[in-house]
Amino acid sequence: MFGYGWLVLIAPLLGFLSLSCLGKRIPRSIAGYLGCATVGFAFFISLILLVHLSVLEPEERVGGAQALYTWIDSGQFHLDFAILIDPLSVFMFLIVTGVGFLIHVYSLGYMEHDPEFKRFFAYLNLFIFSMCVLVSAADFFFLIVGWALVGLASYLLIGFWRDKPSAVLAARKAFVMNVIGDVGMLVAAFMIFETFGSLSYQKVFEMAPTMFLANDMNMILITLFLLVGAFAKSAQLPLHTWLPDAMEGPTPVSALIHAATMVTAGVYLVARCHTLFELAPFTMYVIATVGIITATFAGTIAMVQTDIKRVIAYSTMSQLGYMFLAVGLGMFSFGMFHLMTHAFFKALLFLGAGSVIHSLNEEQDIRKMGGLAKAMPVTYITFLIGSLALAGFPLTSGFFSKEAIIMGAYHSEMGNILFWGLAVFTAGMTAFYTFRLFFCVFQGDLRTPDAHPHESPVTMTGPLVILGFFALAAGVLGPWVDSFLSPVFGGHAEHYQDGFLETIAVFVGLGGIMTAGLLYMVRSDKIEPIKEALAPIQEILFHKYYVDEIYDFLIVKPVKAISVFLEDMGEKKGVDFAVDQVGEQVREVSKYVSLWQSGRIRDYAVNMVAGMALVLIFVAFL
Amino acid sequence: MLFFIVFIPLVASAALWAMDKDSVAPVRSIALGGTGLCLLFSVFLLFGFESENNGMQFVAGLTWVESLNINLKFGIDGISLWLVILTAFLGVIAVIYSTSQKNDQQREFLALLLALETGILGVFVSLDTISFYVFWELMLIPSYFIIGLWGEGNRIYATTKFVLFTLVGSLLMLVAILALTLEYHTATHEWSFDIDTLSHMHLDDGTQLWMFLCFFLAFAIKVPMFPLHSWLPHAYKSCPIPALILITGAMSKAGAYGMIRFCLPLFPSAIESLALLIGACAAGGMVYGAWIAVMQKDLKSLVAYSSISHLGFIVLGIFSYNSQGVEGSVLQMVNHGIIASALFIIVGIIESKMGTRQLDKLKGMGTPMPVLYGMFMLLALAALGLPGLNGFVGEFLILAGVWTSVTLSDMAAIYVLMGGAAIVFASIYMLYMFQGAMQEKNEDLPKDLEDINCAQFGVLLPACILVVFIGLYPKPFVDRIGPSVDSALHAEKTVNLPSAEDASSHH
Amino acid sequence: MGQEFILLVSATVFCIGAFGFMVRKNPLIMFMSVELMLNSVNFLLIGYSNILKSLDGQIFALMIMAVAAAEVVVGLALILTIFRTRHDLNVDHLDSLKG
Amino acid sequence: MLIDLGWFSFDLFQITYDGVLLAVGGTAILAALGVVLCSSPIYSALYLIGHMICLAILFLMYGAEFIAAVQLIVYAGAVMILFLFIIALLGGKKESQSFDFHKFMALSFIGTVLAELALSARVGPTRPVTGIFDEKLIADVGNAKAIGLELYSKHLIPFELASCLLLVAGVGIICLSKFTYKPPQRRSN
Repeated sequence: MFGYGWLVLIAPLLGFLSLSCLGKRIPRSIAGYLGCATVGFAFFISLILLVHLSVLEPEERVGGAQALYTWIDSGQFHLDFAILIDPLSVFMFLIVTGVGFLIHVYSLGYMEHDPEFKRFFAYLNLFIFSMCVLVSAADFFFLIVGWALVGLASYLLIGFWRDKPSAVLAARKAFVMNVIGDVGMLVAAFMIFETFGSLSYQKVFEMAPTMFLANDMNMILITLFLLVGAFAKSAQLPLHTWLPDAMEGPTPVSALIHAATMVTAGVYLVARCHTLFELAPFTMYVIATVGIITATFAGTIAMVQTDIKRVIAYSTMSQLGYMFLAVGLGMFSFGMFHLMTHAFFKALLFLGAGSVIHSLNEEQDIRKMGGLAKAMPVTYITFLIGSLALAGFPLTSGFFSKEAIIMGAYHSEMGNILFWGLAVFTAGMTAFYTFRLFFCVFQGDLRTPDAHPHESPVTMTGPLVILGFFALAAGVLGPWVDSFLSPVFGGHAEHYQDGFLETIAVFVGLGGIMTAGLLYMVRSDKIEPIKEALAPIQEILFHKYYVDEIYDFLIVKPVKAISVFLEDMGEKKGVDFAVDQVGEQVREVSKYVSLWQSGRIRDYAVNMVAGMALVLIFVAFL
Repeated sequence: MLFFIVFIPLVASAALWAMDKDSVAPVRSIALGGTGLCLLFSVFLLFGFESENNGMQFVAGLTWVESLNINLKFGIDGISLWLVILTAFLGVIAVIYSTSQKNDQQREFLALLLALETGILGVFVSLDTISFYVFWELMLIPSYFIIGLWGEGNRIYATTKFVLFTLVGSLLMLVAILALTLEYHTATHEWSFDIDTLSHMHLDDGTQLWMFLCFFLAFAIKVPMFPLHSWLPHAYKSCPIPALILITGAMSKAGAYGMIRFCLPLFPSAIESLALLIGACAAGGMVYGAWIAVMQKDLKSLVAYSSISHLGFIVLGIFSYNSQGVEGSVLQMVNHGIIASALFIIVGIIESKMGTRQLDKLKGMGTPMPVLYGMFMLLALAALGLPGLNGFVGEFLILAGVWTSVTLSDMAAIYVLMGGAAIVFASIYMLYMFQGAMQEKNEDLPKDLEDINCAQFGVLLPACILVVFIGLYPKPFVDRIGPSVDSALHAEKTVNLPSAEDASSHH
Repeated sequence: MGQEFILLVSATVFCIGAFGFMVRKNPLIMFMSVELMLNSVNFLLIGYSNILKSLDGQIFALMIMAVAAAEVVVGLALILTIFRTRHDLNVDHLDSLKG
Repeated sequence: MLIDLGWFSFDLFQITYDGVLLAVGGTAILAALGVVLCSSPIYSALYLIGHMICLAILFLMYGAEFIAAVQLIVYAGAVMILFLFIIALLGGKKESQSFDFHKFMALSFIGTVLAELALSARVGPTRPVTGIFDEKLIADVGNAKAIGLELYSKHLIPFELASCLLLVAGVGIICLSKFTYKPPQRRSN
């Protein structure tokens, strides 16, 4: 039915292969356009798929798995390499290739002066390919393949500036965290295979409701292990520490991978496996709880960070928390909707930040910025749009998606006042830190006098404008998203209307913006004492609750220490020693045995006679 | 055909001894010709091989000792097919790589290398226990001299330990081989050393247990499996890289191959009773090796410890005793052979370029050497089991096999989680290695540092291609392995020992 | 006085010889002890050749004598050489094969 | 010559023969003891000569005239003279004797062996080896010629080998005495 679906995958793959293997033969000028073109082509195909799907009856939209070739056939383990074209995957295709395309274009300008321009585009293409594999996988195996490949691409791009030790470190951290997630997924896949005898989505999702009642132990375990992967990829507590560090990568990468697409894979996973998760309400509750806690946790940290990209990174974590809250509460299409709007406005914010950084010659500290509004009008306006959307300002896209989630946090089946309260509180914080950032960067006076900020080239501002448009207007797509995805989720998510709660949420958001304005626009001495009073809290928040340090102390150091210990005690003093001792002891014993060989003829004679006596005894008596 | 494959390297080796000591070019061309021809023939095997046939193919025999019915009988099935090709392939790589290095006694070195290749190939194709044993020992002798004469560091200690260790195991195996045939003789009053014939013999549980232990010890030492691995780090650290390609790539597989060829069909009940224990050792070895590798500074010993970890996977897969696990193990043997030997080549290249292989003295080689950077990355990723590359296929099948295994069922979940931990550790140490050597900025790099040359590229390229190909399309490999594994797992016991009534009627 | 006599005498002499070889330190006396043992065997052979009515025993005895003569000659030469190099006749001091 | 005393009859010739046999055998044993127990090699050598003469007599009594002669000529004559020469050359130092554990061991083992050998004296006559002991022939040609006939017909090859052995021994001693011997360096440990 969708026989051309594989074109989405093949285009970026070809781009990656040609850029990486034929590196020297492709001129630099073409390389960038080639990278963009492949993704653009993939986006085009995705659009065709969208149209194709839209003209079908809703019932026919699901289940279009397309086997490309038999990957393995071992015992009862049979696996095809198949791609699944259904509304959910096409929805993700659109976001990935669409935002991806814009960011590719943006990178043309951003990375213009980088000596390793081609390698960058090769990696970006690899990422798009991997992400497409992830979302189009028709079974858990290729889900894991895509899952790990995006982790790889993320690793490569975080560590793109390989001369920087901090980037190398951050890349490694991200990869290892992701591998932990992969292993969780792997275990889940084994459990699924053992339980259902198949890894294909279609079979598993068909069999699961008929085989298990809600909260069956099997289902809970499977979903929890899937969740390990999801949490690692989406930087949820406690596997979140890699995401802020991942900002070491080039800014377009942060926009594409660590805001718009890859980190949302966890949400996608939960949405994709909603059949399984719905059978495990316990896990759903875990998801919602972890989601809202992460949202609050990251929001508090974001309030005090000074690195422009880190603020946005923590905000990403926080927004991902919202998405998990949504899917955890069973509002899958809202989660996906927020995923989409978030992809727009967060990519926009990152790209805007990139534009700022670019013009200030790699300066990332917001305390040294300010007053850029005049120098960079396009960036200024688009960034404002992004900030408003993120803060959930009414009628922007973020408002619609976030509002739906906050309402659901109270009204949905598992929702309660605590979820709602934290969600609203976080919304307030979001508004606060977003505008703190905004005001610090664009308002006031320039705090580094020797900088000469300038507007970025059109390759960079163009994507900003387009994304700005979507960040502003994508809110109207909400109902469409819901109806488009409903065949996958088997129904519409209920949109709860509650004017009172809605008003509170809006006002909390506005309050956040106002507070930021008060604190950072109006410089008054009255604020100083408050700041001083809050200094200890700020200290904790600035150090991100010391999670990195705790992990370092609890996990990294012991792992290294045990490794050294094992080599020392296990190898040198253990296994080696034991084996060497066998030899040593033989030698030691032989030292005594060799005394028997005294070298004196008479002793030998005695031995001989003794032997003779023994033989004679043997002959005579036995 | 198989006779050619096995003995061509030996003939070439003999020819090398006959060569003039100083003639470099003819020595190289003979060595290269011998291994190349061997590879050519073994690739032909691929075309003649019937993938549906689960029996032995290309069987060829030669009577050796007639009165005891000992034959020099060769044949391959899906399991040994890939290992033979792998060995022939690695043989060519090793010879190419060693000719690109300076070596005073190249003639002797190459001759021993070729003899080693014959030994390994012979092990993989032997269908007769005695000839298996002979080739098994034949592997040992050249490697003893290679490590002892061309090694580095504490080479005498290393080689002595290696040889003594393996010898203990193989002598136990000889005892078991003879006992096995005696059992057969008691049952049927005929002599046979044929593996196929013997594996149809029914053995009682106690006999199975001790014979299994004898065989298993020999193989476990050769693999080597934790905690019998003590020789490996020393031997690998000392061994010159070209020989290491064969030793790590092919010879260590001989142990695992032996487990599949002997232990699985011959001693099913012993496996059932001991699988949990062996699984615990193997799983422990995975984590142990990986964990130690995390803090290794010497690249060679890092890869050595990572080998211990990966070989733990292989053994675990074998003793999951179901088709996925064993097929995964066979595939992983091939994978590990490719990856580990390629990694060792890279370590060798790094050492020759920088004069050191200590991780804390290496830095930032990626910038002047983009090709090596890319290849190193690909191989490191394959080694850490990145999905889409070959390492993952094997690990996935193995762990899937373990998870669904009947023999390991009590502990399966724990073993799989340990495997997961090993994968996580693998990502840590592989990245330490790759990033430590290739990334960051280094002002002290030699000015004339150049990227790898054509020969080195040519050596690494096939490995890279295979890494990707097996990762993307393992079906042709698994299809050929599958039927043979099934027949090894379900050996029919048709030859019965005399039961109690028969025994009493003899008196 | 049949074969018991022969056996007893020869056994006794043999044992005396062996004893002497074991306890004496002078190589000359040790050689003599060896001669004693050889002679005891000779006696046995001769005695039984008489009892069994066979000449083979005597032939054997002859051979033994030839061998003994050769052995004595070489042995004494060795003793002489050793003495020349070490100026010492105590065999206990000749222990360079000590393990 | 049978002497019949009614209650006790015996063959006088036989008893004399046995008596001589006993006496000579006892002397031989005593001489052997003397060889072993004398502290000075010169006495040992003399005792050994005595022992050999006793044996020669015994050989005679068992009807091996030729061997007896050879015993006297080769052993008591040549070999023992050689011994005496060497003793004269090296000086017949006494050796200090002490009773130590070694001797005790030797004694006990010898005791065991002797006891066992003595036990073997109780066995019955063994099965004769198939030899031709033609008493008529010996009576005709004499012991020496009979041995010669045997030796040069049936046992020719061993005989020649024995002569080879003697030749080798001769060459060997020349080598030993002609070329000086340099002791090798002792191992360091």
